Amino acid sequence: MSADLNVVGQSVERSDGIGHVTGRTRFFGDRSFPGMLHLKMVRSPLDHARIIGIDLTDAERVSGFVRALTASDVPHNLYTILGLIGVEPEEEFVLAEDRVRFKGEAIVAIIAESEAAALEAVSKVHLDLEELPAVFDVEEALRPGAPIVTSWGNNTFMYEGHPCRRVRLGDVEAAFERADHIVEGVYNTSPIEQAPVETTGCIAVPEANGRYTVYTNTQALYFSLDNTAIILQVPGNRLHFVGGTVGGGFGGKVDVIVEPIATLAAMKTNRPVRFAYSRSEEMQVSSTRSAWRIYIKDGISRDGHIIARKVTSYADSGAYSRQTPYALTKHAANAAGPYAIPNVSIDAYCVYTNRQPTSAMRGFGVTMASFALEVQMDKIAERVGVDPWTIRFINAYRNGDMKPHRKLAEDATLIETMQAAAALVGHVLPDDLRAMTSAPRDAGPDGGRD
Amino acid sequence: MASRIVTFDLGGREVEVMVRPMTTLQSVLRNQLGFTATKDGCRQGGCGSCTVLVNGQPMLSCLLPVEDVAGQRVTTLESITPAEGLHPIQQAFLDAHASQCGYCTPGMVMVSKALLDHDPAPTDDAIRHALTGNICRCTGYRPIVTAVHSAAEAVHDAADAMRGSAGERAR
Amino acid sequence: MARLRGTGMAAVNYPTGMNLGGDPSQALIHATTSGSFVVSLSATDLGQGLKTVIGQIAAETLGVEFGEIVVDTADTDTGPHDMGTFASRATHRVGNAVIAAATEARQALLDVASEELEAAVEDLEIDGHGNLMVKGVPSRSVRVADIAALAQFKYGRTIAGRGSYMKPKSIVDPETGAMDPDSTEAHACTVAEVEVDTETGEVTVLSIRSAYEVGRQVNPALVAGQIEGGAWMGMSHALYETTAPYYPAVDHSPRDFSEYLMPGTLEMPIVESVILEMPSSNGPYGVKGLGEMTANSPIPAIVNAIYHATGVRIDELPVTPEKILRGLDAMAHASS
Amino acid sequence: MTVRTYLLPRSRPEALGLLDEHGPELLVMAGGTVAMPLINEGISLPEAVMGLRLAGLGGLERAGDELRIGATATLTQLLDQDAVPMLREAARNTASWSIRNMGTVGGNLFTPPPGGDVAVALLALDARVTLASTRGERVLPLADFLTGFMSTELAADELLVEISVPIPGEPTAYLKLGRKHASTPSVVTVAARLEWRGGRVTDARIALGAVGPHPIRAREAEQLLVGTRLDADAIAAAAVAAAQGCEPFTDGIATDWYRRRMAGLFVGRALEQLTPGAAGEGR
Repeated sequence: MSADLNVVGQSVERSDGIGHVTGRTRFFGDRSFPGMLHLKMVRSPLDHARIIGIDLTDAERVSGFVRALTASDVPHNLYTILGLIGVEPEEEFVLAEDRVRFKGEAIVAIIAESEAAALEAVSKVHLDLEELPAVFDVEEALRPGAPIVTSWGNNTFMYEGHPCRRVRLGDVEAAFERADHIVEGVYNTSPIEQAPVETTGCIAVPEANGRYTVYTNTQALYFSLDNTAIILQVPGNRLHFVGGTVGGGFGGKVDVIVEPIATLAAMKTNRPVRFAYSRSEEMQVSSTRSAWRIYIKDGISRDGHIIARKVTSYADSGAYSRQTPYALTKHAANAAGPYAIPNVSIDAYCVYTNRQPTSAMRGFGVTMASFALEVQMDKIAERVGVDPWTIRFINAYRNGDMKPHRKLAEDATLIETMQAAAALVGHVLPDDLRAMTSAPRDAGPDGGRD
Repeated sequence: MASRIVTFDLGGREVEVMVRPMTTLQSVLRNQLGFTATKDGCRQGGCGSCTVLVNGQPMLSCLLPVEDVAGQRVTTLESITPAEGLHPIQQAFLDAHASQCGYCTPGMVMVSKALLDHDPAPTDDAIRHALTGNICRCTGYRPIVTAVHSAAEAVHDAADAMRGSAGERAR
Repeated sequence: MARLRGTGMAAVNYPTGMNLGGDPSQALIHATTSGSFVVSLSATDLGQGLKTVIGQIAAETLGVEFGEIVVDTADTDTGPHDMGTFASRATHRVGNAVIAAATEARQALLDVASEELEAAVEDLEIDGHGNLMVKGVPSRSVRVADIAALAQFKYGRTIAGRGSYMKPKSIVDPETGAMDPDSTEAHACTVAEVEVDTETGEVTVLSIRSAYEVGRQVNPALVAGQIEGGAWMGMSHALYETTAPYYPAVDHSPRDFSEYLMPGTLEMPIVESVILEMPSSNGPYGVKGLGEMTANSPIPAIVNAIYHATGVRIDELPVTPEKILRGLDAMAHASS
Repeated sequence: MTVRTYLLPRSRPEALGLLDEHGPELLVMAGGTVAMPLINEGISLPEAVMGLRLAGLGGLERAGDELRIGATATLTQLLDQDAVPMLREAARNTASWSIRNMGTVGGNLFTPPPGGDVAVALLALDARVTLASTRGERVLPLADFLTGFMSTELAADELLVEISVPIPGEPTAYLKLGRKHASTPSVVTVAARLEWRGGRVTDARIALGAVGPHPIRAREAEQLLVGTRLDADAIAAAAVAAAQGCEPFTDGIATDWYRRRMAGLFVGRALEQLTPGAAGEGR
C-alpha cells in the first residue's frame, strides 16, 4: 500500500519549522495590545479553609490597580469542564465562594496596569480565613470521619451510583481459588506536572463589534470557548477564540481556567487583559496528573497463564476533578493490560483530597496502569519461573479475544511488536514464541483456554 | 518612579527605550520592541528560553535589568536570522527536527551560537554541557545535540569552501 | 564502589482517541484561484506536528503536492468544530475529517475537469503531483491549478469539501463496565538497560530500545521525534519527576525547574526504535495514535531493569536514589 | 512593592555612598540570579534596589600566593582562571553557562543551601572576605562570615567587595552530588584540602555544602585526619565523623537521611582522590 502513496509516509519538513528556528512562530504571549491590562490571582495560603472575609482596601490604593473580581462578579461561578460532555455535577468555582479546598485556590482576581502593580496589589489583599482540617492521602480520604472536600458528603466521584468505575468479566474470586499462584502488588506514583516550556495563558481583547477575541494556548479551542460562554452566560457568538500554536501541552492546557476569568476581566474593564500562569503557578496551582495507588491481585496457573486479575485503583484527584473522572474510565478500560485474562475485576476510584487539582496528562489514566502492570508481569514471571518475555507472550491478547470491557480485540499487535523488539535488542526468542501471531485463536493447542 | 532612557546595540542597530526602574531586558525586547523570538518560559532563570547574547555571552534576559546592558551589544535570534535563507544553526535545527513545539528553540539556538562562536569544533561533551540550562520538554534533547554537531560541521565546511574558493588549497 | 547493570522490558498497548467517543473533528477545504487548497480547522498543534501531517493527508487525498496545501488553524470564526488535541486523537480524527473533506473537494474538481476535458469523471485521475488527466492518455492532461482557476472564472463553481469524523459515543454499563473505549490500539515494547551505583543509588539509563506498531506513519521523522521525546519523558517520570516528593505530605512541592527535576543533556540514554506498520481499519491511511504512549513502556522497563541490576523492587515512582539505597540496605540487613 | 528606584552605581565609593544613604531597606543585587526570580514573581517586593554589575567590583587577579576575586567577578571568570583548580571545578559544577555568566562569586556566598557550591570551595581554601563601608574596611575569614541560614556578618551599611584565596600548594578535591549531572541543586558538596609533611597529613580542611544552614566545615573529620597517612581507616573515620557532624535538611531534592549518608560517602570519595598516588591528584 505504501507504494501507492505519494506524500503520506514521507518525512516532509515541518510546516512550522522555519517559524520555530527563526522565532517567528507566533505564540499567544507574543501578541501585545495597546492598553493591555494584567491579571494576577490572590490565592489561598491554606489547604482547606472557610473564607470569613476579604479586605481589598489596601490593594485598591496601589498605583496601577484597576479593579478586583470576586466570586460575585462571575455570572455562573460553578462549573465542571467536562459538563459539556455530560459529566456531572458542577463542582468547581472560578473564584472561591465560602471555602477554599486547596492551597493556591483562586479567590480574588486583581487587574492592574502592569504585572508589577498587579503583584503588588495581590500582596495587599487581606484574607480572613478559618483553617479547616484537611486530608491529603487518597485512601485516608475514604475513611469514615475524613474531612469532606466535596459538597456532596463523600470524597469520591460517583459513576452512575457507584463510587468507582467498575469493570467485571467472569468470576475472579472463583479463579483465585483454583489458581496455582497468587501474586499481589501495590504501586504508587507521584503527581506529575506537564511542564510545557510555555506556561498556560491567554489574552482577551474587546473588539469594536462588541465581541471578545481570546488569544489562547488551549489544546481544545471549542472546549474553552463553550465553557467560557457558559461561565460568563453570554452567547457563544460573542466569543472568538484564536489559538492553534501551543508551546507544549502534554495535557496541561485542556483545563479551561485562564480564559473565563480573563474574558470577564476584559468585559468589566473594556480593555485587553492578559492572564498567564507564572512558572510556580504552573507547578503549584495548575492541575497535575494524579498521584495513583494501584492494588493488583493476580491468579496464575502453573503454566503461567493469568486466569484472574483484580485491580483496585485510587487516583488522587485533588480538590477538583476536572478531567480526572474520565481518566479513571480510560484507566478501568485498560487496567488489565494487553493480555487475555478471562476473569477480571476492576474498581477505579476518583478521590478528592485537599491537594492541587488534577487533570489530563499524556497517557491519561493508562501510563500509571502500564507501569503497575508491567512491573507486576515481571513479578509473575519470577514466581512462575519463566523469563519476562515468555510470560508476556503466553498471555498476550489476540484479535478476537474479548477484553474485560467486552469489546473484541481488533487491532492487537502486541506479539508482533514484542518479536520486533526482541530482534532489535538481539534477544533470541524460542521458536514457539517466534511463531506466534496476533491472528484470532483457533481451536488448536493454544486456543480455547479458560 | 522616574522612567529612564536606556540605549543599547540590538543586532547592530542602536535602540533607545524608556523604561521604568528594573524593567528586564526580556520585557523590553518582547513588550516594547516586539522582538518576541526571545521567549518567556519561567522568569526564574530556569528554562533558558529567554537566552540572548550580551557582548557575545549567553545571558538570561529575564534576570537582567535593561539598565545593566546600557551601551552594550545584545544579540537575539532576530539578529542572526539572515535576510535570505537561514543561519547554519537554524538550518541544522530545521534539518534535525530539533524543534517540536518550538518554544525552547530560540534559546537553544542562541546558546548554540555562543558555543560555536567560542569553539567552532566542540566535542559532544562540550555541546551537552553548553545546553544544560535550557529546558526542552518535547524532543528528549538528542535532536538538538545532533543539530549543533551538524551546524558545527556546516560552519566548518563553509569556511573550508571559502578558503578553497580563495585558491588557498593546501594540496 | 559497585556499578551494577541490568536489563528490563515492558510491553504495552495504547488506545487511540477520546475513549468513549462522541468527540467530533471537522474540516473544511477550498481551492484558491491558483490551485492551492486551504484546509480550515480549529484543531491545535501542540508541537507534535499536526499541521504538517494534516497537510500531508490532504495532499495525498487530493493528489496534489504537499506545498499546495495551506493548513489554517485554529480560529473559531473560520475553523469548524474540533474537540481538541488530546487522547492521541488528532491525527486519527482530524485526518479522517480531512480525508472526507478532500474527497469531496476532489470530486468537485473532477466534475469541473470532466466538463472541461469532455471526459467522464470515472476516466479521470490526479497523479499526486497536481496533474489531472484522462487515464492512459497523457496528452489529455491539465494542471489542477488550471481547473481551479476555470472553476472560479469560467464555471462559477466552488471547489470545496466538508468533512467530519466522529466515533459514536459509547455508554458505559455501570455494573459490568461494558464499553467501547478505543478506536484502535497501538503497541510498544521497550527494553531498557541501566547501571546502578550501589553506594549512591544513582541510576544511569544506558539505553532505551523499542519497537512500536503504529498502524501507519504519516511522517516518519515526526514519529521518530515522538518516540525519542517520549523515551526521555518516560525516563524522567521513572526516576525524577514529582510535584509531591513525599506524598501524602504536601511539603517541598517544587516552584521551579531546579526543584522539579527532569533529566537533561548529560543524562540522555541511547534511544533506538523500529517501527511496524499494521494499518488500522478506521484510521486515515491506517493511522493509529502514537503521541501519548511513547512515555509509557520506558517507565516499567527502567524499573524492571533496576530490579534486574540490584534485586531491589521499587513499586513507587519516581525511583529515587534514596529508595534504591534503602532497598539495598534492607537486602543487606536481611541477608546478614 | 513595585520597584521604584533602581540604583546602578559606577564605582565602589558611589555604591558605598548609596548604601549609606538608603539604609538597610535597600536590596543589594549582584548577578540577579537569586533576587530577580523572586522579584519577577512578586515574592520579594523591594522598593529600592542597587545593582552592582557596573560598580567596578569585578575582576580577578593573582597577587603573589593569593587569588583576589572581586565580589562581582562572574562564575564564568572563575571557570576561566587556572590559579586555583578547585575553584574552576566548583564553578563548572554550578548552574548553567548563562547563569555562570551572570552569577557572581560574591553573590554565591549569600545563596542559601542547597545553593552556594562555590562558597563550599572557598571555605575549604581558607578564603577571607573584605567588607567595606563608608566607615572603612574589615577582613574576615569566610568561616566567620557565614553565621546561619541566609545570615552573615555583613553589617547593614557594608558591602562584600573582595574575596581573597591563598593559592594551595597541594592537591585538592571537589565533588558535588546532585540528582542530575549539571545545572542542579546539590545533594551534598564536598571540598577537601590537605597539607602534608613526611607522608603524613599536617592540616586538613573539609567543607560541606547542602548539609547545614550554610556551607560548613567538618572540623571533627579534619582533626581525625591530622597525623595520619590517609589510609583507608583514616578516611573511613573521617567520613563517619563528617556524616555525624553535619546538619542535613530535607527538601524536594533529597531527605536529611540521604544527605547525611552521601556526606559521608563523598567525604570518603574526596579523600580517596587525595591519597598519595591516587588518580586525580594534581588538581
